Amino acid sequence: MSALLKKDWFGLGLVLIFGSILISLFKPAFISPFNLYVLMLSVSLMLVVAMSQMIIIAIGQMNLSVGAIGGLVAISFTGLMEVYSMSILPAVLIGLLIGLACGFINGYITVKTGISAFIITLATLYIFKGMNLGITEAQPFYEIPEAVKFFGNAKIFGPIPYLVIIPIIITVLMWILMNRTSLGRYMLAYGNNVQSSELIGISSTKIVIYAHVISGLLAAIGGMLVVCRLQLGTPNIGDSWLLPSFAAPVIGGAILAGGKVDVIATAFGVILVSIISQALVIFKIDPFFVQIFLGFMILLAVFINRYREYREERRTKVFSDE
Amino acid sequence: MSDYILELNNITKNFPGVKALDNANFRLKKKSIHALLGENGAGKSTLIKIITGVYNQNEGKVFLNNQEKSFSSPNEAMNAGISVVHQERNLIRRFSVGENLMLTNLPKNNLGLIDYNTVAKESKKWLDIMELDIDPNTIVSDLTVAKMQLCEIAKALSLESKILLLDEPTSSLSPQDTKNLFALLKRLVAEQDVSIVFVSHKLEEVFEICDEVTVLRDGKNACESEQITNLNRQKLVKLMIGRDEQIIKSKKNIDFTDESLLDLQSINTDLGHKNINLNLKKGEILGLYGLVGAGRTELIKCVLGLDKINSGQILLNNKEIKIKSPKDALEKYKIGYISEDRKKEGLILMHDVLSNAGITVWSNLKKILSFLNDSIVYNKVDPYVKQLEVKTPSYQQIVSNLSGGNQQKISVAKWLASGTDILFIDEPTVGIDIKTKSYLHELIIELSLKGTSIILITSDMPEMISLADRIITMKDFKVVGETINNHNYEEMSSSIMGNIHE
Amino acid sequence: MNNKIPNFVKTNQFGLLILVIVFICIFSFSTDGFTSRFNIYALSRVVALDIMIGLAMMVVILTGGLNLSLGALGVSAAMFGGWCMESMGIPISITIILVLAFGSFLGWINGFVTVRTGVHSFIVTLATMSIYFGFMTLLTEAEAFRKLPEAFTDFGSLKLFNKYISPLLIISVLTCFVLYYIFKYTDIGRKLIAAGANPDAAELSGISVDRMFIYCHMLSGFLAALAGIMLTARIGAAIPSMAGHLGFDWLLPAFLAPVLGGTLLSGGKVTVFGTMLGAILVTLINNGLYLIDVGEFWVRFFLGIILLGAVLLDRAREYFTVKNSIVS
Amino acid sequence: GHGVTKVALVPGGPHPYFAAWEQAGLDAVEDFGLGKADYRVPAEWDLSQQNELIESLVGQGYNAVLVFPGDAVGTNKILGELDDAGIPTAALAGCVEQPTQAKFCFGTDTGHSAYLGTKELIKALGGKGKIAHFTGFLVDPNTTLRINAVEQAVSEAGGGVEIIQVIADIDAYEPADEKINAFMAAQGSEVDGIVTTAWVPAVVAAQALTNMGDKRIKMVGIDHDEVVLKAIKDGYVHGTMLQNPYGQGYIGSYVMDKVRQGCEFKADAPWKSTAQTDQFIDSGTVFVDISDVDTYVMAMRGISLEILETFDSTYLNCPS
Ligand SMILES: Nc1ncnc2c1ncn2[C@@H]1O[C@H](COP(=O)(O)OP(=O)(O)OP(=O)(O)O)[C@@H](O)[C@H]1O
Ligand SMILES: Nc1ncnc2c1ncn2[C@@H]1O[C@H](COP(=O)(O)OP(=O)(O)OP(=O)(O)O)[C@@H](O)[C@H]1O
Ligand SMILES: [Mg+2]
Ligand SMILES: [Mg+2]
Repeated sequence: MSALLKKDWFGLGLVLIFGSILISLFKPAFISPFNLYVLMLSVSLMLVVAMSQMIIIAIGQMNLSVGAIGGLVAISFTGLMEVYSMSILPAVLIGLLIGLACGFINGYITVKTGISAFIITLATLYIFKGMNLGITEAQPFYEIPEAVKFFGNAKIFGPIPYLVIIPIIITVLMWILMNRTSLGRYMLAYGNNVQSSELIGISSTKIVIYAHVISGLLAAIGGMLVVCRLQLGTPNIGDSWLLPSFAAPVIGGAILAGGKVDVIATAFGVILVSIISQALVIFKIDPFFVQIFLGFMILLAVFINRYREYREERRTKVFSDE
Repeated sequence: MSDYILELNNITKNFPGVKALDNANFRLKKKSIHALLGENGAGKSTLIKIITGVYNQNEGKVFLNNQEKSFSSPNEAMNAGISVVHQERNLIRRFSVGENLMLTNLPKNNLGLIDYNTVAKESKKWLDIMELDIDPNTIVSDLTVAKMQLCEIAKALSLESKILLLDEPTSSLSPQDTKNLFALLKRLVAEQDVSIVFVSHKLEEVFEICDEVTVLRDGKNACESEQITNLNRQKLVKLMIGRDEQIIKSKKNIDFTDESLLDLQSINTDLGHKNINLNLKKGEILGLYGLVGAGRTELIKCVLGLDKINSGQILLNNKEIKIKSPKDALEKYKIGYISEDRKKEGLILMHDVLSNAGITVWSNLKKILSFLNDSIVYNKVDPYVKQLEVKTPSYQQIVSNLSGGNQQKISVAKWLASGTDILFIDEPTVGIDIKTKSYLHELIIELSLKGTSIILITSDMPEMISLADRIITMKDFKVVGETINNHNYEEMSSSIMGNIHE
Repeated sequence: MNNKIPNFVKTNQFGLLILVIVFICIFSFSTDGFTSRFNIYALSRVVALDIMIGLAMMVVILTGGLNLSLGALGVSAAMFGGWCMESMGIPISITIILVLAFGSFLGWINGFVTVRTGVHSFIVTLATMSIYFGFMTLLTEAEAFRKLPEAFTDFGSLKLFNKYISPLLIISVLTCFVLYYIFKYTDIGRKLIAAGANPDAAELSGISVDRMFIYCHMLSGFLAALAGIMLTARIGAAIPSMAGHLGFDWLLPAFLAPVLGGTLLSGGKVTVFGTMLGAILVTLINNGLYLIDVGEFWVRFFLGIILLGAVLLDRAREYFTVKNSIVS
Repeated sequence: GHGVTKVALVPGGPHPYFAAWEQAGLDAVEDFGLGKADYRVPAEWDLSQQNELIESLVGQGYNAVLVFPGDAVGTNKILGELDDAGIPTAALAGCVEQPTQAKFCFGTDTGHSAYLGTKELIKALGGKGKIAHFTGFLVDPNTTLRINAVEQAVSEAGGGVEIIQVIADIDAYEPADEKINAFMAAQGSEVDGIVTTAWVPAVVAAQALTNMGDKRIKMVGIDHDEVVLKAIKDGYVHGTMLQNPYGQGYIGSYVMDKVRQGCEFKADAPWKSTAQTDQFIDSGTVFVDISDVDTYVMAMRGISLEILETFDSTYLNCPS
């Protein structure tokens, strides 16, 4: 039990359970199958995005370009299918390749120049988003194959959407990566202390590039999943990812300075944010009050979760010392 | 063919503004324990980092088993059979002890995933060899400094390399831990043909286990592979610092019946201190002795208001005071604290020498509208920095670029400058070369003669006995004994150890 | 050898200054409108605001934290100012004081919650961003204040120095000098920096770190409010959407300027003039790209490329100067 | 003696709504002999970016600017400065609030359009039912106008119609998708009609209804996104309130040229009034449902030609 108490996801889990019970007591519609379906959909999309940011937080950096990569891949994916009539599989592969390339660029420049990833990804954010706008001139692509649309909408059993499969697989893989593979452990070690891990013999180049490549791939997957969901490829995909991508891991106890992330707690963070924003709709909060409530709910959730580690967390910085 | 396993010829290494090594030579014989000595900043750690591929030398050659080698990364050195304990702690603080020990070679199961049971088992083996009673699943950040250092050594041993480089491995170990370690090292040399490079500022240790000595002075060789049998302490000191060592003893007459300046009365703390009673007289050096983890540092931190005091009183000049924070302590009560952990708590590594040395005096020096410029600060701190002979190219040098010992001097200098009435000094000479150490000792005595009252925490028994007027022994967060110091090493040490092992 | 290269050349500011000059040259030769009076005047106003926003973020980055609520806070303060002047009829000078106090107060809330709860400033300001902006929208019902005193709005369109420069730029530059003075020549400024660099060491050296962090947040609120007032004067009205939804439009410029300017994201290092030069550089490039007519849809792309080039060049400069300062 | 007219058509930011302006400008150059009529898009949807772009356009020699106001109030300042520099301007597609230096506003009365759309919805519902309103950013003053207009239309319908929920701040696809679907899950069975008064919510709500296969809920959208039009054809969306972007760009460019040639607006010009301005010309707002969704382009063109033909005689006094 005390071991359980120490886990980052435990407090959040409690918040989630009690929160859900409370909401469904007032609004039974909350646990209706359709609502669960909607909840799962929004969770699955954000999950991939949060993981994409989480892995960069693990190595003590930030990736401001997640949304831009997602958007670029989303419109490339749909553009290839609409303009070049490409079939789905090659389009997906090229989409992944673009994500990989974007991530590689981020990682390579960061590690080779020693400039903070924050700055590099701020620049590449403009570059990737700029390419997106330059290519599309702000026009969406509409011609989405039926199979893609189906994947974005269909349910497997009961309220469970197909779309949730990939995010679940990704979450499991991420858990294994961060907890059971040397690569993941080295990433965390690197995030903990760059100098020490270099002295131990961990290669920064490898770690940083891998992390960014994985982040790019996940952002790419996120972008394509959103296309499945929205059934159109708009250039705006990814624009609203930045803050949620940080919020979920941080609510899940991640330390932005690096070296501490928790996959399960991050997933819980995503669910929490989704439930809060859904609750605001379900309770018919006056639109003028929505933002205020949202702010207080986030603070409240974090307070409850953080209470036990309150002193340790006191002066953690956003960025690690370089 | 020579029988040197490791050979460095004419190594030169430049850093911006500093020439850390200047045509230095170093030869390590097989199956020997070779001491690498020198003052702070002499270039010892730099040499070790060149061997292990952390830095590349500007000039000179490295031979390993008579073959020229140049490692471009620590990994390559490790694979070539060199393991190292660096002067700085290099454990991953949020990982478990076991995982840290196995980190470079994490055991995998059939699926290629890390097998944490094996991690625990394997690492336990090395902890046992070190006679360390730590659960491999403990998170490193929960360990004491000493335990961390021991873990780090265990980690180096676990690579089973033939060459072991130890850069001040004993700096925060207790005498007992040090003894155990030495026995182990001797066994490794005898049974497994390991060759060891040993860096330390504690000369007794050097005489205890080393057979050859190389001394660096300002990056140059002061002597090279000298047999230990040809040397004695005086000679060694002279090689290192260019003059003889001065032994200082505090000779004062403290009237212990005087009113005390600072009085702790039955203090109980959140951290577990029980009924602590302590008093400090004016101008006294009060020693706080105890094995690592006795709760001395914690007690001081509670007094400074960083942790909670549950009951009891603190009296200053017989008036009860409540210290809310170190700021309070410094500004209201003129009490200062020199931390034992200079990197984390003592210094702002990324800032320059001047702002580190001046941080405690800013408040006092500020002019109208809180105006303060560099020259005001400089004038105030320069005498102290000079007095401690801090080796730095300029006041604008970033502190993290100074050698460990010089960093320590800065963290002492800033408190000297602040001119407090009461100073808590925690492990002031960890990693400090003997020359500076005697300066520091002189300084501490001089301070107390001028009327500053000092509580001195040190785990270095000789240091304690030469400096303190009165020694209080702590164990398990309790005071277990109090002795007036007669500066006789044998008598005092047996009486203190007697207190501890009662 | 050590003194061959003056210290200033080794700094990031020098690199930025060179870049700014280079871009000014490029744009003046390759475009028609760049040096026109209208364009320079317009540039001076944009730069003024970007500097102020950048400074407001910089002083929180100093603590190793972030202030995501910057835009929301600035707009809230500006709306408060609009309300004071339009609805309450409070004189301009008093309004400005009230607005700055209000901004500092909102900053104080950020700082206080961060320090007292130990929740990360990232999350705290994420939440207060929502809260401030929500209250602002609620209370104003998204109505703009546009009947502001003429003396106030005229100030925003005043043209100085032969009609080349906006007085807003002068305010920003003055603010830079004041901040530079504070950080370089005052006790309190030094303490802010020390607390940001290593809170533990600063605390043990007798600095009240919590108080310093709160000061930083208050200063951030103050500067954001000042930026809000300046923007109000420039637009001639206090508008809820003037920094976009939730004040987001301010965030990227807020990061760009200090980060380009060499402010260390992990805290403990500020470069006031670096931030100023960073803001100037970004604004120049943006303006130049519009003038060169690369096709607006590609403006962002080229902005990114140039930014990347700029930081890489700066790194090369650093490498070069360090290499040349090694003793021989 | 005024030189050639170089018009810049500046939208609020990158957005598909404005795409038609580009061709409209080119056609205007061709048809009316302007020097230039270029579609210039701010790199971001952000008032200061728009201001920066407009400021730089002056440097590039444009001498007339048609602008979709990034903010109904905030854009006025720059319009005033352009006026000082002798550059005529007009608000296109959306209006700026008076007092303003913009010569006129040519576009859609956003409030009125929302009002008409809601009326259509109520008609489709047979005068009673529960409706929801999805709209854009609250801080956009147009959003408040729309919320009020929808309320007014509902109150005029007597007691039969009720607004059960207003969801705002959903001008991005992903939050819109999340909130609209959450709404469908919670209130989908209660609600009878949906009115959307911003582009993104219209697209997302149309998509949601299509995905659910729900033809019971009546929805009236806005604008001409393909998703909305297709949903109308497929019967999932009742109709949409169309605007006339091509006509705005085409006629707007023409009028700017006239103004630069010295034409003045007649003192007795038949301006319309809106909540924001009383120098408004309607570029045409039409409601389109399944019956005319295929032919709306023709209808729009008809409206445009009609406005153009009578424009000189109705609004302008030109020097001979
Ligand atoms: N990364 C660096 N950058 C600049 N100068 C450095 C760097 N590392 C070491 N130095 C300088 O090189 C010299 C030698 O330092 P080194 O750490 O080798 O000394 P040391 O003999 O290990 O001293 P100590 O006993 O204090 O550990 C010192 O003057 C130090 O300031
Ligand atoms: N029984 C114990 N169980 C767990 N942790 C302990 C125990 N005793 C001490 N510690 C920890 O050991 C660390 C060292 O304590 P402290 O620094 O007060 O010892 P000290 O007497 O000052 O020794 P030194 O300064 O020589 O390391 C502290 O972090 C304390 O929390
Ligand atoms: Mg050393
Ligand atoms: Mg201690």
